[in-house]
Amino acid sequence: MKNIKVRYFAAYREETGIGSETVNTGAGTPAALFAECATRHAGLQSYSAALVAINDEMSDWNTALCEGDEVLFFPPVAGG
Amino acid sequence: MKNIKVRYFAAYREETGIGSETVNTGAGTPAALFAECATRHAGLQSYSAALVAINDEMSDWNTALCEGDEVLFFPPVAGG
Amino acid sequence: MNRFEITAQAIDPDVFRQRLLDPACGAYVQFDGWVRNHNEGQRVLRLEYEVYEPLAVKEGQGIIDEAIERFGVNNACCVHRSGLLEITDLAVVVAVSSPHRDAAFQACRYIIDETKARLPIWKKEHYENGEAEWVNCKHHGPGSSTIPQANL
Amino acid sequence: MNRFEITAQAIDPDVFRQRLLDPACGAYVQFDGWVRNHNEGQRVLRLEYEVYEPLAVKEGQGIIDEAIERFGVNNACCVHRSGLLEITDLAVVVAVSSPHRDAAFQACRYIIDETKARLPIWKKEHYENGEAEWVNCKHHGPGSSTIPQANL
Repeated sequence: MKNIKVRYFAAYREETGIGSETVNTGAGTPAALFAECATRHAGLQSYSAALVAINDEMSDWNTALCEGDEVLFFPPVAGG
Repeated sequence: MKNIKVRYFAAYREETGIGSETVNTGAGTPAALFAECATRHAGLQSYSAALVAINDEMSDWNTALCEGDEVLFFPPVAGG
Repeated sequence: MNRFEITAQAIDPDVFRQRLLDPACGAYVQFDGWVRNHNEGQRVLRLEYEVYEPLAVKEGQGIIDEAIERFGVNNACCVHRSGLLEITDLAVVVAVSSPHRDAAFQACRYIIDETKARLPIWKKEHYENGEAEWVNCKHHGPGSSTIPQANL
Repeated sequence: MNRFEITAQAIDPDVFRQRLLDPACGAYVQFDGWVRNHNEGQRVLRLEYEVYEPLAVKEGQGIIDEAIERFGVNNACCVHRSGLLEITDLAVVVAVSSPHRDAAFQACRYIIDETKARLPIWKKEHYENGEAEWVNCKHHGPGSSTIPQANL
Protein backbone atom coordinates (compact mmCIF):
# COMPACT_ATOMS: atom_id res chain seq x y z
CA MET A 1 0.00 0.00 0.00
CA LYS A 2 1.25 3.48 -0.95
CA ASN A 3 0.26 7.01 0.02
CA ILE A 4 -0.58 8.96 -3.14
CA LYS A 5 -1.79 12.52 -3.49
CA VAL A 6 -4.49 12.80 -6.16
CA ARG A 7 -5.45 16.11 -7.81
CA TYR A 8 -8.58 16.67 -9.91
CA PHE A 9 -8.89 19.41 -12.56
CA ALA A 10 -11.75 21.15 -14.36
CA ALA A 11 -14.57 18.62 -15.05
CA TYR A 12 -12.91 16.11 -12.69
CA ARG A 13 -12.87 18.63 -9.87
CA GLU A 14 -16.56 19.30 -10.41
CA GLU A 15 -17.46 15.60 -10.78
CA THR A 16 -15.70 14.64 -7.54
CA GLY A 17 -16.51 17.86 -5.71
CA ILE A 18 -12.90 18.10 -4.47
CA GLY A 19 -9.64 19.51 -5.77
CA SER A 20 -7.40 16.92 -4.17
CA GLU A 21 -7.23 14.04 -1.73
CA THR A 22 -4.59 11.77 -0.29
CA VAL A 23 -5.28 8.07 -0.64
CA ASN A 24 -3.68 4.95 0.74
CA THR A 25 -3.92 2.56 -2.16
CA GLY A 26 -2.79 -0.71 -3.61
CA ALA A 27 -3.16 0.59 -7.18
CA GLY A 28 0.05 0.10 -9.12
CA THR A 29 -0.67 2.49 -12.01
CA PRO A 30 -2.63 5.70 -12.67
CA ALA A 31 -5.20 3.63 -14.61
CA ALA A 32 -5.83 1.38 -11.59
CA LEU A 33 -5.86 4.40 -9.29
CA PHE A 34 -8.41 6.17 -11.47
CA ALA A 35 -10.68 3.11 -11.43
CA GLU A 36 -10.38 2.95 -7.65
CA CYS A 37 -11.20 6.65 -7.27
CA ALA A 38 -14.22 6.21 -9.55
CA THR A 39 -15.67 3.66 -7.11
CA ARG A 40 -15.59 6.29 -4.36
CA HIS A 41 -16.65 9.25 -6.56
CA ALA A 42 -19.80 8.18 -8.39
CA GLY A 43 -19.63 11.09 -10.87
CA LEU A 44 -16.03 10.59 -12.01
CA GLN A 45 -16.14 9.94 -15.77
CA SER A 46 -13.68 8.07 -17.93
CA TYR A 47 -13.18 10.37 -20.96
CA SER A 48 -11.50 9.03 -24.06
CA ALA A 49 -9.00 11.89 -24.24
CA ALA A 50 -8.19 12.16 -20.53
CA LEU A 51 -4.52 12.67 -19.62
CA VAL A 52 -2.45 11.99 -16.55
CA ALA A 53 0.64 13.57 -15.04
CA ILE A 54 2.82 12.38 -12.17
CA ASN A 55 4.81 14.91 -10.13
CA ASP A 56 4.28 17.63 -12.77
CA GLU A 57 5.46 15.47 -15.67
CA MET A 58 3.07 14.28 -18.37
CA SER A 59 2.84 10.56 -17.88
CA ASP A 60 1.34 7.32 -19.11
CA TRP A 61 -1.67 5.52 -17.64
CA ASN A 62 0.48 2.45 -17.10
CA THR A 63 3.48 4.00 -15.36
CA ALA A 64 4.32 2.38 -12.02
CA LEU A 65 3.31 4.50 -9.03
CA CYS A 66 5.71 5.14 -6.15
CA GLU A 67 5.15 6.04 -2.52
CA GLY A 68 4.50 9.76 -2.17
CA ASP A 69 3.71 10.42 -5.86
CA GLU A 70 1.35 13.23 -6.76
CA VAL A 71 -1.00 12.07 -9.54
CA LEU A 72 -2.83 14.71 -11.60
CA PHE A 73 -6.00 13.59 -13.40
CA PHE A 74 -6.67 15.80 -16.44
CA PRO A 75 -10.01 15.59 -18.26
CA PRO A 76 -9.75 16.22 -22.06
CA VAL A 77 -7.85 19.48 -22.61
CA ALA A 78 -9.16 22.32 -24.76
CA GLY A 79 -6.71 25.19 -25.00
CA GLY A 80 -6.73 27.80 -27.74
CA MET B 1 -1.16 46.06 -90.39
CA LYS B 2 -2.43 47.29 -87.01
CA ASN B 3 -1.56 50.17 -84.74
CA ILE B 4 -0.69 48.80 -81.29
CA LYS B 5 0.45 50.63 -78.19
CA VAL B 6 3.18 48.72 -76.38
CA ARG B 7 4.11 49.37 -72.74
CA TYR B 8 7.24 48.09 -71.01
CA PHE B 9 7.54 47.55 -67.23
CA ALA B 10 10.39 47.21 -64.75
CA ALA B 11 13.28 45.24 -66.34
CA TYR B 12 11.64 45.62 -69.80
CA ARG B 13 11.49 49.39 -69.40
CA GLU B 14 15.17 49.44 -68.51
CA GLU B 15 16.17 47.01 -71.27
CA THR B 16 14.37 49.00 -73.97
CA GLY B 17 15.06 52.40 -72.44
CA ILE B 18 11.44 53.43 -73.01
CA GLY B 19 8.15 53.13 -71.13
CA SER B 20 5.96 52.83 -74.19
CA GLU B 21 5.82 53.11 -77.97
CA THR B 22 3.20 52.85 -80.66
CA VAL B 23 3.99 50.42 -83.42
CA ASN B 24 2.42 49.63 -86.79
CA THR B 25 2.77 45.89 -87.01
CA GLY B 26 1.73 42.77 -88.84
CA ALA B 27 2.15 40.69 -85.67
CA GLY B 28 -1.03 38.75 -84.92
CA THR B 29 -0.30 37.83 -81.28
CA PRO B 30 1.59 39.23 -78.28
CA ALA B 31 4.21 36.51 -78.80
CA ALA B 32 4.85 37.65 -82.39
CA LEU B 33 4.79 41.29 -81.32
CA PHE B 34 7.33 40.63 -78.56
CA ALA B 35 9.67 38.92 -81.03
CA GLU B 36 9.32 41.87 -83.41
CA CYS B 37 10.04 44.37 -80.63
CA ALA B 38 13.10 42.36 -79.62
CA THR B 39 14.58 42.88 -83.10
CA ARG B 40 14.37 46.65 -82.57
CA HIS B 41 15.42 46.63 -78.89
CA ALA B 42 18.60 44.61 -78.66
CA GLY B 43 18.45 44.31 -74.86
CA LEU B 44 14.87 42.99 -74.61
CA GLN B 45 15.06 39.59 -72.92
CA SER B 46 12.68 36.68 -73.18
CA TYR B 47 12.18 35.56 -69.55
CA SER B 48 10.58 32.23 -68.83
CA ALA B 49 8.03 33.70 -66.43
CA ALA B 50 7.15 36.83 -68.42
CA LEU B 51 3.45 37.77 -68.57
CA VAL B 52 1.35 39.79 -70.94
CA ALA B 53 -1.81 41.88 -70.58
CA ILE B 54 -4.01 43.43 -73.25
CA ASN B 55 -6.09 46.50 -72.41
CA ASP B 56 -5.57 45.98 -68.66
CA GLU B 57 -6.66 42.33 -68.71
CA MET B 58 -4.19 39.52 -68.05
CA SER B 59 -3.90 37.72 -71.36
CA ASP B 60 -2.31 34.89 -73.24
CA TRP B 61 0.72 35.10 -75.51
CA ASN B 62 -1.37 33.65 -78.35
CA THR B 63 -4.42 35.90 -78.13
CA ALA B 64 -5.30 37.61 -81.42
CA LEU B 65 -4.37 41.31 -81.45
CA CYS B 66 -6.84 43.95 -82.65
CA GLU B 67 -6.36 47.44 -84.07
CA GLY B 68 -5.81 49.92 -81.23
CA ASP B 69 -4.97 47.33 -78.54
CA GLU B 70 -2.66 48.32 -75.73
CA VAL B 71 -0.23 45.47 -75.02
CA LEU B 72 1.59 45.39 -71.67
CA PHE B 73 4.80 43.37 -71.46
CA PHE B 74 5.47 42.25 -67.90
CA PRO B 75 8.84 40.74 -66.96
CA PRO B 76 8.63 38.05 -64.21
CA VAL B 77 6.67 39.46 -61.28
CA ALA B 78 7.96 39.43 -57.70
CA GLY B 79 5.44 40.85 -55.28
CA GLY B 80 5.44 40.20 -51.56
CA MET C 1 10.17 37.69 -21.55
CA ASN C 2 9.55 33.98 -21.87
CA ARG C 3 8.60 32.42 -25.17
CA PHE C 4 5.52 30.83 -23.62
CA GLU C 5 3.35 32.54 -21.06
CA ILE C 6 0.03 32.19 -19.31
CA THR C 7 -1.63 35.44 -18.34
CA ALA C 8 -4.80 36.41 -16.47
CA GLN C 9 -4.68 39.88 -18.11
CA ALA C 10 -5.96 40.96 -21.51
CA ILE C 11 -3.41 40.16 -24.24
CA ASP C 12 -2.19 43.04 -26.40
CA PRO C 13 -1.86 41.55 -29.91
CA ASP C 14 0.33 44.38 -31.18
CA VAL C 15 3.47 43.76 -29.11
CA PHE C 16 4.60 40.50 -30.71
CA ARG C 17 5.86 41.61 -34.11
CA GLN C 18 8.22 44.12 -32.52
CA ARG C 19 9.53 41.47 -30.16
CA LEU C 20 10.21 39.05 -33.05
CA LEU C 21 11.43 41.64 -35.57
CA ASP C 22 14.66 40.46 -37.19
CA PRO C 23 16.43 41.96 -40.23
CA ALA C 24 17.21 38.41 -41.41
CA CYS C 25 13.50 37.53 -41.55
CA GLY C 26 11.20 38.15 -44.48
CA ALA C 27 8.13 36.47 -43.01
CA TYR C 28 6.09 37.01 -39.87
CA VAL C 29 2.94 35.00 -39.15
CA GLN C 30 0.63 35.67 -36.22
CA PHE C 31 -2.37 33.61 -35.17
CA ASP C 32 -4.94 35.18 -32.84
CA GLY C 33 -7.54 32.93 -31.22
CA TRP C 34 -10.70 34.93 -30.54
CA VAL C 35 -13.61 33.88 -28.33
CA ARG C 36 -16.36 32.93 -30.80
CA ASN C 37 -20.07 33.46 -30.15
CA HIS C 38 -21.04 29.91 -31.08
CA ASN C 39 -19.83 26.32 -30.83
CA GLU C 40 -21.44 23.19 -32.23
CA GLY C 41 -24.68 25.02 -32.86
CA GLN C 42 -24.96 26.57 -29.39
CA ARG C 43 -24.83 30.29 -28.67
CA VAL C 44 -21.87 31.01 -26.40
CA LEU C 45 -22.05 34.00 -24.03
CA ARG C 46 -18.58 33.84 -22.48
CA LEU C 47 -15.98 31.31 -21.48
CA GLU C 48 -13.61 30.42 -18.75
CA TYR C 49 -10.12 28.95 -19.01
CA GLU C 50 -8.73 26.86 -16.20
CA VAL C 51 -4.98 26.40 -16.52
CA TYR C 52 -2.64 24.21 -14.53
CA GLU C 53 0.15 26.68 -14.93
CA PRO C 54 3.34 24.85 -13.81
CA LEU C 55 2.86 22.11 -16.38
CA ALA C 56 1.27 24.32 -19.08
CA VAL C 57 4.30 26.63 -19.07
CA LYS C 58 6.76 23.74 -19.19
CA GLU C 59 4.93 21.93 -22.00
CA GLY C 60 4.29 25.21 -23.84
CA GLN C 61 7.96 26.10 -23.82
CA GLY C 62 8.68 22.59 -25.13
CA ILE C 63 6.25 23.09 -28.04
CA ILE C 64 7.95 26.36 -29.02
CA ASP C 65 11.38 24.71 -28.89
CA GLU C 66 10.12 21.82 -31.04
CA ALA C 67 8.71 24.24 -33.63
CA ILE C 68 11.94 26.25 -33.85
CA GLU C 69 13.97 23.05 -34.20
CA ARG C 70 11.64 21.27 -36.62
CA PHE C 71 10.88 24.14 -39.01
CA GLY C 72 14.09 26.13 -38.62
CA VAL C 73 12.37 29.42 -37.85
CA ASN C 74 14.30 32.21 -36.15
CA ASN C 75 11.91 32.98 -33.34
CA ALA C 76 8.47 32.10 -31.98
CA CYS C 77 6.33 32.83 -28.97
CA CYS C 78 2.90 32.09 -27.54
CA VAL C 79 0.74 33.66 -24.85
CA HIS C 80 -2.44 32.01 -23.55
CA ARG C 81 -5.14 33.51 -21.34
CA SER C 82 -6.59 32.12 -18.12
CA GLY C 83 -9.78 33.20 -16.39
CA LEU C 84 -13.05 34.60 -17.68
CA LEU C 85 -13.27 35.84 -21.29
CA GLU C 86 -15.99 37.61 -23.25
CA ILE C 87 -16.88 37.20 -26.94
CA THR C 88 -14.16 38.60 -29.26
CA ASP C 89 -11.62 38.62 -26.40
CA LEU C 90 -8.22 37.27 -27.28
CA ALA C 91 -7.68 33.74 -25.91
CA VAL C 92 -4.28 32.98 -27.42
CA VAL C 93 -1.63 34.51 -29.67
CA VAL C 94 1.08 32.59 -31.56
CA ALA C 95 3.77 34.57 -33.42
CA VAL C 96 6.64 33.32 -35.61
CA SER C 97 9.36 35.06 -37.61
CA SER C 98 11.45 33.32 -40.25
CA PRO C 99 13.55 34.11 -43.32
CA HIS C 100 10.92 32.44 -45.54
CA ARG C 101 7.15 32.23 -45.29
CA ASP C 102 6.71 28.48 -45.69
CA ALA C 103 8.46 27.69 -42.41
CA ALA C 104 6.72 30.57 -40.63
CA PHE C 105 3.24 29.30 -41.59
CA GLN C 106 4.08 25.70 -40.68
CA ALA C 107 5.63 26.56 -37.33
CA CYS C 108 2.72 28.83 -36.38
CA ARG C 109 0.23 26.11 -37.26
CA TYR C 110 2.22 23.51 -35.34
CA ILE C 111 2.35 25.62 -32.19
CA ILE C 112 -1.38 26.35 -32.07
CA ASP C 113 -2.30 22.73 -32.89
CA GLU C 114 -0.04 21.31 -30.19
CA THR C 115 -1.11 23.98 -27.69
CA LYS C 116 -4.74 22.93 -28.12
CA ALA C 117 -3.97 19.22 -27.89
CA ARG C 118 -1.30 18.91 -25.21
CA LEU C 119 -1.44 21.67 -22.62
CA PRO C 120 -3.35 21.26 -19.35
CA ILE C 121 -5.85 24.00 -20.22
CA TRP C 122 -9.61 23.53 -19.99
CA LYS C 123 -12.36 25.63 -21.48
CA LYS C 124 -15.81 25.97 -19.99
CA GLU C 125 -18.43 27.47 -22.28
CA HIS C 126 -21.37 29.37 -20.85
CA TYR C 127 -24.43 29.18 -23.08
CA GLU C 128 -27.45 31.37 -23.73
CA ASN C 129 -29.73 28.78 -22.10
CA GLY C 130 -27.92 29.23 -18.77
CA GLU C 131 -25.99 25.97 -18.98
CA ALA C 132 -22.22 25.61 -18.96
CA GLU C 133 -20.08 22.75 -20.21
CA TRP C 134 -16.43 21.78 -20.29
CA VAL C 135 -15.45 21.56 -23.96
CA ASN C 136 -14.41 18.07 -25.15
CA CYS C 137 -16.20 16.44 -22.17
CA LYS C 138 -19.62 16.09 -23.74
CA HIS C 139 -19.06 12.75 -25.40
CA HIS C 140 -17.99 9.93 -23.16
CA GLY C 141 -18.93 6.56 -21.81
CA PRO C 142 -17.27 3.23 -21.15
CA GLY C 143 -16.88 2.44 -24.85
CA SER C 144 -14.89 5.55 -25.62
CA SER C 145 -12.42 5.38 -22.79
CA THR C 146 -8.71 5.17 -23.51
CA ILE C 147 -7.86 4.89 -19.85
CA PRO C 148 -6.79 1.24 -19.79
CA GLN C 149 -8.95 -1.09 -17.74
CA ALA C 150 -6.94 -2.33 -14.79
CA ASN C 151 -7.45 -4.80 -11.96
CA LEU C 152 -7.21 -3.15 -8.57
CA MET D 1 -11.84 50.51 -47.45
CA ASN D 2 -11.11 48.05 -50.24
CA ARG D 3 -10.06 44.52 -49.53
CA PHE D 4 -6.97 44.92 -51.69
CA GLU D 5 -4.89 48.06 -51.77
CA ILE D 6 -1.58 49.37 -53.05
CA THR D 7 -0.01 52.10 -50.96
CA ALA D 8 3.10 54.27 -51.23
CA GLN D 9 2.91 55.01 -47.48
CA ALA D 10 4.23 52.92 -44.58
CA ILE D 11 1.74 50.16 -43.66
CA ASP D 12 0.47 50.07 -40.08
CA PRO D 13 0.24 46.34 -39.23
CA ASP D 14 -2.01 46.92 -36.22
CA VAL D 15 -5.16 48.12 -37.99
CA PHE D 16 -6.18 44.89 -39.69
CA ARG D 17 -7.42 42.75 -36.81
CA GLN D 18 -9.86 45.44 -35.74
CA ARG D 19 -11.15 45.76 -39.29
CA LEU D 20 -11.72 42.00 -39.57
CA LEU D 21 -12.98 41.43 -36.02
CA ASP D 22 -16.15 39.34 -36.07
CA PRO D 23 -17.92 37.70 -33.10
CA ALA D 24 -18.58 34.64 -35.30
CA CYS D 25 -14.84 34.12 -35.88
CA GLY D 26 -12.52 32.16 -33.61
CA ALA D 27 -9.42 32.47 -35.79
CA TYR D 28 -7.43 35.39 -37.15
CA VAL D 29 -4.24 34.88 -39.16
CA GLN D 30 -1.99 37.71 -40.30
CA PHE D 31 1.04 37.44 -42.55
CA ASP D 32 3.52 40.32 -42.62
CA GLY D 33 6.17 40.40 -45.35
CA TRP D 34 9.27 42.20 -44.09
CA VAL D 35 12.15 43.44 -46.19
CA ARG D 36 14.95 40.98 -45.48
CA ASN D 37 18.64 41.91 -45.37
CA HIS D 38 19.72 39.11 -47.70
CA ASN D 39 18.61 37.17 -50.76
CA GLU D 40 20.31 34.23 -52.44
CA GLY D 41 23.52 34.88 -50.56
CA GLN D 42 23.70 38.61 -51.34
CA ARG D 43 23.49 41.39 -48.75
CA VAL D 44 20.47 43.56 -49.55
CA LEU D 45 20.53 47.23 -48.52
CA ARG D 46 17.03 48.29 -49.60
CA LEU D 47 14.48 47.55 -52.28
CA GLU D 48 12.10 49.16 -54.63
CA TYR D 49 8.64 47.98 -55.71
CA GLU D 50 7.26 49.01 -59.06
CA VAL D 51 3.53 48.35 -59.31
CA TYR D 52 1.20 48.62 -62.27
CA GLU D 53 -1.64 49.69 -60.08
CA PRO D 54 -4.79 49.41 -62.25
CA LEU D 55 -4.21 45.74 -62.95
CA ALA D 56 -2.62 44.90 -59.57
CA VAL D 57 -5.70 46.17 -57.74
CA LYS D 58 -8.10 44.32 -60.02
CA GLU D 59 -6.16 41.03 -59.81
CA GLY D 60 -5.57 41.49 -56.08
CA GLN D 61 -9.28 41.91 -55.42
CA GLY D 62 -9.86 38.78 -57.51
CA ILE D 63 -7.41 36.78 -55.37
CA ILE D 64 -9.18 37.86 -52.16
CA ASP D 65 -12.57 36.88 -53.63
CA GLU D 66 -11.20 33.48 -54.67
CA ALA D 67 -9.81 32.86 -51.19
CA ILE D 68 -13.09 33.76 -49.48
CA GLU D 69 -15.02 31.55 -51.88
CA ARG D 70 -12.60 28.62 -51.88
CA PHE D 71 -11.89 28.39 -48.14
CA GLY D 72 -15.16 29.78 -46.81
CA VAL D 73 -13.54 32.38 -44.59
CA ASN D 74 -15.57 35.35 -43.36
CA ASN D 75 -13.25 38.14 -44.35
CA ALA D 76 -9.81 38.82 -45.81
CA CYS D 77 -7.73 41.76 -46.95
CA CYS D 78 -4.31 42.58 -48.34
CA VAL D 79 -2.23 45.75 -48.61
CA HIS D 80 0.98 45.92 -50.66
CA ARG D 81 3.60 48.65 -50.71
CA SER D 82 5.02 50.47 -53.72
CA GLY D 83 8.17 52.59 -53.82
CA LEU D 84 11.43 52.47 -51.89
CA LEU D 85 11.67 50.29 -48.76
CA GLU D 86 14.35 49.82 -46.14
CA ILE D 87 15.32 46.61 -44.29
CA THR D 88 12.58 45.50 -41.81
CA ASP D 89 10.01 47.75 -43.52
CA LEU D 90 6.66 46.13 -44.14
CA ALA D 91 6.20 45.17 -47.82
CA VAL D 92 2.84 43.42 -47.59
CA VAL D 93 0.19 42.39 -45.07
CA VAL D 94 -2.43 39.65 -45.54
CA ALA D 95 -5.13 39.24 -42.89
CA VAL D 96 -7.93 36.65 -42.66
CA SER D 97 -10.68 35.97 -40.11
CA SER D 98 -12.70 32.77 -39.99
CA PRO D 99 -14.78 30.67 -37.59
CA HIS D 100 -12.06 27.97 -37.61
CA ARG D 101 -8.29 28.15 -37.87
CA ASP D 102 -7.74 25.65 -40.65
CA ALA D 103 -9.52 27.79 -43.25
CA ALA D 104 -7.87 30.96 -41.94
CA PHE D 105 -4.36 29.54 -42.35
CA GLN D 106 -5.12 28.14 -45.81
CA ALA D 107 -6.73 31.33 -47.09
CA CYS D 108 -3.88 33.51 -45.78
CA ARG D 109 -1.31 31.27 -47.43
CA TYR D 110 -3.26 31.23 -50.69
CA ILE D 111 -3.50 35.02 -50.82
CA ILE D 112 0.20 35.65 -50.25
CA ASP D 113 1.24 32.89 -52.69
CA GLU D 114 -1.03 34.18 -55.45
CA THR D 115 -0.07 37.79 -54.74
CA LYS D 116 3.58 36.92 -55.29
CA ALA D 117 2.90 34.92 -58.43
CA ARG D 118 0.21 36.83 -60.30
CA LEU D 119 0.23 40.55 -59.57
CA PRO D 120 2.09 43.01 -61.81
CA ILE D 121 4.53 44.00 -59.07
CA TRP D 122 8.29 44.02 -59.51
CA LYS D 123 11.00 44.10 -56.91
CA LYS D 124 14.43 45.60 -57.48
CA GLU D 125 17.04 44.71 -54.89
CA HIS D 126 19.92 47.07 -54.15
CA TYR D 127 23.01 45.21 -52.95
CA GLU D 128 25.96 46.05 -50.77
CA ASN D 129 28.30 45.91 -53.77
CA GLY D 130 26.45 48.83 -55.40
CA GLU D 131 24.58 46.70 -57.93
CA ALA D 132 20.84 46.41 -58.29
CA GLU D 133 18.78 43.66 -59.89
CA TRP D 134 15.16 42.92 -60.67
CA VAL D 135 14.25 39.80 -58.70
CA ASN D 136 13.33 36.76 -60.86
CA CYS D 137 15.10 38.28 -63.90
CA LYS D 138 18.55 36.90 -63.22
CA HIS D 139 18.09 33.56 -64.93
CA HIS D 140 17.03 33.67 -68.54
CA GLY D 141 18.00 32.75 -72.05
CA PRO D 142 16.36 31.31 -75.13
CA GLY D 143 16.07 27.84 -73.63
CA SER D 144 14.04 28.96 -70.67
CA SER D 145 11.56 31.15 -72.48
CA THR D 146 7.88 30.36 -72.30
CA ILE D 147 6.98 33.14 -74.68
CA PRO D 148 5.99 30.99 -77.66
CA GLN D 149 8.18 31.33 -80.72
CA ALA D 150 6.13 32.93 -83.48
CA ASN D 151 6.64 33.76 -87.14
CA LEU D 152 6.28 37.47 -87.83
